Amino acid sequence: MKFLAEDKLQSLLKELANAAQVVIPARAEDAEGMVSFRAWEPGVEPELDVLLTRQSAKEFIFKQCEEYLTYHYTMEGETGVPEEEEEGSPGEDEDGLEEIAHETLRVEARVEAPPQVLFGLRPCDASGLVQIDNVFSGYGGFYFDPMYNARREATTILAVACAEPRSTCFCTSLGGSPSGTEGVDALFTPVEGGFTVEALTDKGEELVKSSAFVDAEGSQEEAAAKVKEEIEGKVDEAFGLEGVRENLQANFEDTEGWDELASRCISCGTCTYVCPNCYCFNITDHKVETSGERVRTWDNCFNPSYTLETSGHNPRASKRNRFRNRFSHKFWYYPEKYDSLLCSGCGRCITHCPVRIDLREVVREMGSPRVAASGEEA
Amino acid sequence: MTEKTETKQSGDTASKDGDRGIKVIGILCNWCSYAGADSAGTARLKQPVDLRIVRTPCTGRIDPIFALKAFEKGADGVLVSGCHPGDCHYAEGNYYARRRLELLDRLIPHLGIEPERFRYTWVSASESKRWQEVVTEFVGKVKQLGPRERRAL
Amino acid sequence: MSERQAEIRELAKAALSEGRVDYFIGWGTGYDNSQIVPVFVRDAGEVDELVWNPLAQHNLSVYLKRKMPESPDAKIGVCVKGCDSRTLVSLLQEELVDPEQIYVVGVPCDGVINRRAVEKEFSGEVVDILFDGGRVTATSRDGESKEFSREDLLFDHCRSCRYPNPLYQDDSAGDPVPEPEGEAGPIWESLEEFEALSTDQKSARLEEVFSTCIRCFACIHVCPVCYCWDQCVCRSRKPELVSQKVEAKENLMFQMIHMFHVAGRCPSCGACDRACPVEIPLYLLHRKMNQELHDMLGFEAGVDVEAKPALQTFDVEDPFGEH
Amino acid sequence: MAEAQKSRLTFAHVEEGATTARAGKNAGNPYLPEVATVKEIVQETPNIKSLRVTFDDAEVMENFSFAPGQVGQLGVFGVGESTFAINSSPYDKDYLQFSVMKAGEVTTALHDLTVGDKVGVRAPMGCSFPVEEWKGKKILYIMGGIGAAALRATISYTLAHRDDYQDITIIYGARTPQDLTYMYDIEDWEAREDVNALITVDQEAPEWDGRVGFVPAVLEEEAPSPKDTIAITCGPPIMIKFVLQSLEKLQFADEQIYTTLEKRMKCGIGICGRCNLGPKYVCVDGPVFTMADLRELPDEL
Repeated sequence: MKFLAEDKLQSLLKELANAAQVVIPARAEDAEGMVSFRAWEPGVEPELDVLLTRQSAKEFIFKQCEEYLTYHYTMEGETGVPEEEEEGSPGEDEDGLEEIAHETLRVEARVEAPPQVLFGLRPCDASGLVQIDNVFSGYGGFYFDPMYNARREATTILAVACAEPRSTCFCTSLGGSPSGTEGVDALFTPVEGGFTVEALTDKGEELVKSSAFVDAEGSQEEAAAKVKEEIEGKVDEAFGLEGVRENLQANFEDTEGWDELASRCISCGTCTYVCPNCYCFNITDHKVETSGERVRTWDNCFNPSYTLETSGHNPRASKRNRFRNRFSHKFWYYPEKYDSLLCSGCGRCITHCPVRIDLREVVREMGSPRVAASGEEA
Repeated sequence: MTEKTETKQSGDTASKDGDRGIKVIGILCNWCSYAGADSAGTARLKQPVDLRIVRTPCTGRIDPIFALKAFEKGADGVLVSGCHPGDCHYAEGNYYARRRLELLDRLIPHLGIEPERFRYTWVSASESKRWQEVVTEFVGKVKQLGPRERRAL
Repeated sequence: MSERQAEIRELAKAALSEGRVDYFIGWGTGYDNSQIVPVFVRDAGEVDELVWNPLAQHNLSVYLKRKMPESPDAKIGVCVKGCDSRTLVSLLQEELVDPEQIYVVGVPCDGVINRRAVEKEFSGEVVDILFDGGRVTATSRDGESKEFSREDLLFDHCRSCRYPNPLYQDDSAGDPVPEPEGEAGPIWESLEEFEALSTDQKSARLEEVFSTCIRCFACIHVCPVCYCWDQCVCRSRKPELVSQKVEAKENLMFQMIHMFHVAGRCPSCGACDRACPVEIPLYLLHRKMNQELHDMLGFEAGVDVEAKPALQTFDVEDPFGEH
Repeated sequence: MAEAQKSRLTFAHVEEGATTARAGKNAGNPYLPEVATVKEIVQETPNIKSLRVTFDDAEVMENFSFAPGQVGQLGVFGVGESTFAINSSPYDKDYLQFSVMKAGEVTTALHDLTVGDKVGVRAPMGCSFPVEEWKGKKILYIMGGIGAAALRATISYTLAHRDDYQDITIIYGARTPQDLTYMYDIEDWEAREDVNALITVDQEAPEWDGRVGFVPAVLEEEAPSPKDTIAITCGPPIMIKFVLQSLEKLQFADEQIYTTLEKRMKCGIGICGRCNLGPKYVCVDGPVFTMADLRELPDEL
């Protein structure tokens, strides 16, 4: 185990920034003072007192908007000299269609993965990335996503153990921990005067070779163990996992129960966008003149066009069905495919929901056997 | 207009080099201002060539968003013109338009766009001379400001 | 305050037990005592879930807009504050809500407080907020307590509120609060700072602010007068007013669609602003728009059920525009 | 499922070609379409065109193969992609055929194409009909309108291996005679002695001397025995609904009934999330399902 003195943090970040983009949680300078992940610059202090950034760090690996393919059409025999057409007569150029018939086309995939270091994310965020990994790197024999994986492989994850969990934290109910190591390359645990640092992967080992680290003393190791134990106890038990998947399946048709839970939902997408695990995306084309790109953007299951079919039919037309899909995906569909849960218990969906829909309540209600008659908790 | 014709025919010389000229979009009602612009052309009245015209059935059809979209797409100026109030082909379309356009006009500077880059006015079919003046003056002002350095919109 | 709460419960109980409504929407306690959430009460025996305190910021008329009622012909009881009642009036003006289908309990209000502002006074999480007259006591999870004056925590729009008493209601939860004295017209404070910027600075500021937008669409979904739902033009591919690309100008363009759509119907209730997970001051934009509408026409949205929204009508003599 | 498959993949695996069903140089990036050229366009009905396309890369064309029932993502760059069944015969090495009904943005763009235009193709995708398992059985195709596109490759396959199957019956209906696709196939089916082709239209029409009546009615009239029979149906939802009722009446078991589904799709490779039916994705776990499969899944079709 290593130790990083508090006053060595800036020099470590500076050193890392020589070879990679370094991303840290930082407080915005404006009045709102929102804490979010952003690129480190000399002098910017990581904000580690605030437990959770507004959004998770997933956008640095699974970008909200990614142009992954470009294309360019050229006309056969085109010289690149634009025709001098008369302008301002939009009604009269209907017959342009035939001219475009025989074009040539150049298509290029774009995979961008500059090296980066994510410092200061919490174990729940790191664990969220592991769940997304399953989906994007072909767990169970599915497909491999080159854009995501390239960025994932180029990223080093330095997590900082939580100091003071919130009441909305429930990582321990999902098998995680405020000092969890899933998906983490090196774990920093705050102790007196700095952090103890455990390298957990090859990338982590590489990191701790830096001269900023010294070997941890026995007392520091003990202190770290104590910190971990203490914070673990501060996370409330939100629900038991046993039977949740089966009960969600059994309660799928309990429309009354789902309606009741969803009644105050306004059907926006905040919960999915702040979630470190949600990964659904949309693909759209954008073309200007003869060139364009194919873009992948975050999507969410509350978006009406997520499932809307061309015929006008929408398999999930109602708010209730969209709502039900989100929780069923996390605790039933995903587990069935990937043998783990699509939730790491950060609680962001609860605290950022404009009407405070509580995931824990939904799981408690619909993840338990429902009494047909009353449906109410005793 | 289909996707394709749009693609092929929006190719303008100006956008392809860095030292571009200015792009001014005119959104005109079919019955008065478009006809006014047409008759100015027929009368061979000299007018700036930087204006690209979008013809709409009536200013009442114009959503303020059309103008903002033009700015977002890189226009340096947007000129909206229709029938004089009281002369609308559809009786009252331009009365509705007047409120919307006035609101837009007042908000334009707060959206980070110089007020001189937007104007709404009325030109009738017979006012080819007035059209010439309006467009010359407007384009002249936009030219003075030069290409817009885009930030937010 | 607790008197009003008792009134709300009484009125809800009567409406539910007499079968005048299928469900009643009010405010209730969320997952802890510092959180107020919208609650749907379906049984007269459960009216004790209803709560009234200065954290009741949600504009519940959002649940009356098109497609939001769970069953289209349900009879709904709903609580509105003064500001909320104005969005309800806007919906009634457009005949988007059938007055026969709703039972409106007006709740006179002397201002709601900004919970985010409270949270920012602590390093830890606030889990309890108590009210005692003008005093607010907030306690964090680690046991730290702080006292505030309610006045200091009010939302901007509450400070300048001119309609503390609902403008549309079937019954009132208690006596009206005193109407504000002084100027007759609306007050537009807090816009000056932005207005004072140069065009260029405004553009830079908008770019900065809108680059944080994550396009979760909470602002439009929580807006009572933004009701196109699945048909919103911002999701359309043809015409494509906003693309899927997430960048400042697209995000601002999306917000402009919202703003112009609600122009003349938005009373600046601030719901969009409060819902925004990245704290974009949307409310200021909407207030600016309303200020201009007021200057143009002396118009205020959502004050008169019989009136038409400003942009859905005209006056031949409108005093602007070239001639 | 083998343990090895359960774990996550890395770039190294992909370079070995472990992940993608797609052939050629673009293996490894399942999002990158192969560029193909439209070689021929067949106007099947007033609103359905069949596009016959070939990959521009000769090696890809040479190595391309698919199983009957599999689909592909066909797209126009600048507009987008949509999922279509590959409906050329699996033995046809000259081209891939997709039939497109004009409905939305992408299909309109596909209809606007002319011979020589470029398209993007990601194929094959999804699972296929278990035509091997069906050997020795009677095959009953029940299709309506554009639904024929999803079964055409399978019909071709079973006809190419005619001796492996017992009776083959094709019930195909459309609203009007003009809406019947693949007239060239129909002529062939009707000419063959070893195929029982029942072609029907919903209403009497001028110059139509064939059968008149809805597909489920024709099915009940024909009353095929469920013994040793596989029924495969595809068509508009309303037709499927009544066909299933008729099959139940005829005492077909759920395991004997196959269908192929469609949903809104984007990635086509089981990642983007939207085409789920409970825990199954139509794009990778489907599009082919038995009725028995579907009964196990949440009803969100």
